[in-house]
Amino acid sequence: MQQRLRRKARSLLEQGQVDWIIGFEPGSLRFTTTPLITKDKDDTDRLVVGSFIVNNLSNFLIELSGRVAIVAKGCDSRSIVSLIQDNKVNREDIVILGVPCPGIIDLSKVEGLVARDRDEIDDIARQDGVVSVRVGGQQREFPAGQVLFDNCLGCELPTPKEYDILLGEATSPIGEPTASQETLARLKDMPPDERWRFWQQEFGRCIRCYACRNVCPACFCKRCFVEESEPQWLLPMPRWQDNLIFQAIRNIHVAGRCTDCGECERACPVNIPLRSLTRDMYDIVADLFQFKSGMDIAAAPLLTAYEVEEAEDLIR
Amino acid sequence: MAQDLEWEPRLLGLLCKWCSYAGADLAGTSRKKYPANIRIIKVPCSGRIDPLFILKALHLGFDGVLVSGCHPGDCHYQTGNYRARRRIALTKRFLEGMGIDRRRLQASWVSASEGVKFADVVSQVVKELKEIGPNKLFVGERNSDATEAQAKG
Amino acid sequence: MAGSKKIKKQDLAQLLSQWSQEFSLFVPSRTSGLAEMTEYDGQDISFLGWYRNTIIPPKASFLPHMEEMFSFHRNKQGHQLELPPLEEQKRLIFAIRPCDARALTILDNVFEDTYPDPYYRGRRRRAILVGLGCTNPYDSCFCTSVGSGPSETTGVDIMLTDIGDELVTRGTTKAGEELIAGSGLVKATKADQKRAEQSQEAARQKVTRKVDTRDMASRLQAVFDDRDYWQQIAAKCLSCGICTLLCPTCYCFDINDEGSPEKGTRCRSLDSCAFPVYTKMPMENPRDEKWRRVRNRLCHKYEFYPMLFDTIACTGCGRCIRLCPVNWDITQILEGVPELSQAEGPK
Amino acid sequence: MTITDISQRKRFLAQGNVYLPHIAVIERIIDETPGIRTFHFNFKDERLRGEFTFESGQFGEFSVFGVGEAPFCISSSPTRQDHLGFTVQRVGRVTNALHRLAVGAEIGFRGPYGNGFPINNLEGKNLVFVAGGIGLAPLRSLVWNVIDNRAKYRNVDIIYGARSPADLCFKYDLDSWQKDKTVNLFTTVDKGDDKWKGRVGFVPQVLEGVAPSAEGAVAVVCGPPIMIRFTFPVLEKLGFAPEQMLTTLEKRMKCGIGKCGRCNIGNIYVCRDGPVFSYAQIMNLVSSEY
Repeated sequence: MQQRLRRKARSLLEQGQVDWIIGFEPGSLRFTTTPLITKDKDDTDRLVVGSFIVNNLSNFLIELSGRVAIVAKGCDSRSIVSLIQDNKVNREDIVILGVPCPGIIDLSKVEGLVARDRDEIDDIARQDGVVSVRVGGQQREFPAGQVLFDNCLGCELPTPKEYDILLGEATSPIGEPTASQETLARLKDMPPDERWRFWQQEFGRCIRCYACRNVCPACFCKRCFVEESEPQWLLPMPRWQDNLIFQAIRNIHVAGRCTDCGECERACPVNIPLRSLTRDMYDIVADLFQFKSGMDIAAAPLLTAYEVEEAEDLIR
Repeated sequence: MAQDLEWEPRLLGLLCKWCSYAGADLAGTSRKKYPANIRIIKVPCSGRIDPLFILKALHLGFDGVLVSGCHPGDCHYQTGNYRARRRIALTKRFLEGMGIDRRRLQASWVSASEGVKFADVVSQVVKELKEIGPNKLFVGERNSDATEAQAKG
Repeated sequence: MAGSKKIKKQDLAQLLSQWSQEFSLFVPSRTSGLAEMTEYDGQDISFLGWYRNTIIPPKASFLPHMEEMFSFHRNKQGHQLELPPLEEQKRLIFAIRPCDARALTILDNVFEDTYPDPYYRGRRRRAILVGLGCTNPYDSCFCTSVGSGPSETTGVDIMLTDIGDELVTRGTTKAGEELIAGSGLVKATKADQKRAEQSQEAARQKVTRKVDTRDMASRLQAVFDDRDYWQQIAAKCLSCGICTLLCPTCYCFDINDEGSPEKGTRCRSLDSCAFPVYTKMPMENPRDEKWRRVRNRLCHKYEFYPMLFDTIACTGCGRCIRLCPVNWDITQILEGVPELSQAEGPK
Repeated sequence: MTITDISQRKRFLAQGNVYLPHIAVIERIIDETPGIRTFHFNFKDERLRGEFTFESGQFGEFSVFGVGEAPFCISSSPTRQDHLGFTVQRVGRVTNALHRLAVGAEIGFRGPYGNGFPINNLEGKNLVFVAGGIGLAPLRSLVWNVIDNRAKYRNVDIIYGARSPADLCFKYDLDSWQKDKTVNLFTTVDKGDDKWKGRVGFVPQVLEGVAPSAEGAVAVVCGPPIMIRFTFPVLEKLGFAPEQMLTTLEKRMKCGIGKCGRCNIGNIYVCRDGPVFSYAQIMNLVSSEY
């Protein structure tokens, strides 16, 4: 798949079909990849795919001008579709290089399981449903369901539906939706007061680095409400109240665009379980409006559309 | 405890100027009695309401927020209230998921001629807010100052 | 310099309890997977097992993410200002890593310069830093490339070296020596000291990430105006604040009022040069473009700050590399800054 | 880069804390244009009233409590100690709040900060002041300073312009400078109206027409960035060397004392090392982000 990707990317650039390639190249740390954004055909030799291509690259589409070929996993393709629905990018300007994805390995889970940091692990290899981890000469095996990102476990679209070139065979979902939302389920069981205290505590840690917002392909506003100064809705300093409101409103603003790709939670340096919010919103949107973000390129964006009769029971 | 007995909920009404605001006016001019707990902000359309307004109101210490617009099909701008409905519905559910009592965010359709309905809605909402008690969601460490000041004002 | 002493790891809890009588004592702790320095609870020294470094740098003890500068209220006489109460107890930061301790000396330059900063200085001057040399540096650490190392003592009052079951302690300042002298530790033997040296050397060898920082200021200056170069470097940056807010040497801050004219506080909070609003003025913004911000961050550390204080404002802790959501690796970027041609020469 | 005596600047710290403002009272409010106001203020602390000094071109951090702080240059002249003044265009959060204040309201003030104009170096020189819009605020301080010590300086030309007659600031100053036979004032607007009988044209063009001699002269330029960019080349054409051109830069200076980081141009902090720079200095800055 990797070879095919490199050949394809090179020829797209060579033939002038695209101006940019967005993909992954090996990262500077063990088991990491990093976004490769290039115009140079020789760079395409560094393109990789695999179990560690974490980033949702669709984020970079709106920054580039010209035609762009982009490597997209299933979830990324949904974000791209969502951007197209919102008229942030033109379908004609993008070449989607679809990558069927059986799930991405969550290094923090592996680290937890073997009680070692990433750089102390010698090797991580995946063979279908089993991930073997070699630490200090010892080989340990884990079912994929234990080491993949939570959002991958509940993945609804492992193989992109919208693509120009599909690199590889379609793959089926992991299908462990319950495991994908354990924190959320735990929260749902709490009384509301306790839930609120939970979030109060979690957002007490927030340092307002805005990584959650900046990695998010659905957060594309040129100017975020949190940066408005007249009126100043929120203080620009990390009080838990302001942190919480920021995140709640961010989630509401991206409702119907958020594909539950999990990037916000992954990027958070202080481990706030943000996916429990995004997932909740995702489910609410599906439940109330039977809408799934980025699944149907012909659908109108959730918050610009309506049905004459819906959600009436919430209104007096 | 004496304070608790005296406590009266503070409700923020975000009312569409084409219907509910006029409805509130009508309730007033026709001397229909309803609780004085509501403070009203006139908005050009219920579709103008960013959920941010709602959370900010709770942050400032309001005990509840009532969003009110035109009945489905009657929007002055054709579709504003339909869009508002989507937004309000998912905001209500989402905030509930975070631990905010669903009764703190209320929505209604009140036309310009429904002064009676407006009074009823406000009475109902205030009654519910009394049941759940004061909003202490954002009280705690520092920001409480702002909330206190608001509560006094 | 007095001779080294040592302490058994199993006796450490006792020593810390003793110290916590005199100091408000901070040790590494981990909650929800977030490692930071928190107040010692009187018993938990499990960090000796897992601690490599914290995510929140110890600078937060001196330059917190947010702090109250003063409060104000209005009465009949007008506005009254009130400074927050001074902390009575001295602070002791235990097991600070050499990179982070040295980073504080970099902050000192800024906060002591011209107009001394009363808040930072107040806390800093009343603190004791007990360093713990690294034995297991991360693969993202590059301290040895920026004039530091895993057992560097700049900034610390006491340096600890892990030799297995015991910690060899050495006072590196007068305050540190006095504290050790009063703590009833036993003398380290020649053999202990030998083992400490070996441990330090071994750690040094483990720092494998290298970057050549010679002539870096001149090299950066030479490419400074090459817009294409910076655009390429900045391409994958997300403009989030992780690398700056969690950098032990970044100090940029913002000042904001909270409350109302009647009653409120003026607060300082950390800010980041990665944010467009950081430099935004009502009419224009000198660093609206991402590449300008990325350039400023890198050049501030490796060109501008050295021009002012003659040292690189980076201690190689590697946090920005480990925590970056897109793996924007400062060492790779530095490696890639073009060498000076013969003609240009070091300036 | 010359930094004027810092210890002199540090004299006015409240309680020794550099971030603690002095409380000052608004004594007078003058509407300059629909969006620009000048505030006269004085300190509540009697002693400070007597002792406070500053130099033309220096700035302060002014605050509205509960809203925030922002930097403004002091627009009054150190030679006229009866009041202190600053001039504010309504553009953001703090400036809006300032515009809502009435006489008698209290504000916070920290300062003075920055280097100010090198007034001693101007002695014995021909002076050319070039200003646009609210850019006259810092220059006005210097102009009055010069007029009050008129014998120390030679020829004085003032070229001032604004977008329209309504946008001209300090009209009362313009009137008195017009009458003052010891200075030459050239006022211009980009676009006139029915009543306007004066010059019409952009400031750099008017400057070119006035064509002051560069011989033994110093030009002091302040205005919107676009005006500054077009003015320097005109001055160069007139024979001014970069050392003979001064300007003051505007940045988002939050702390005012070179710590918060955001006003840097390369290794220079505009708040601490400026805001007054010669064009020669600006040309040598590491970065072109000014």
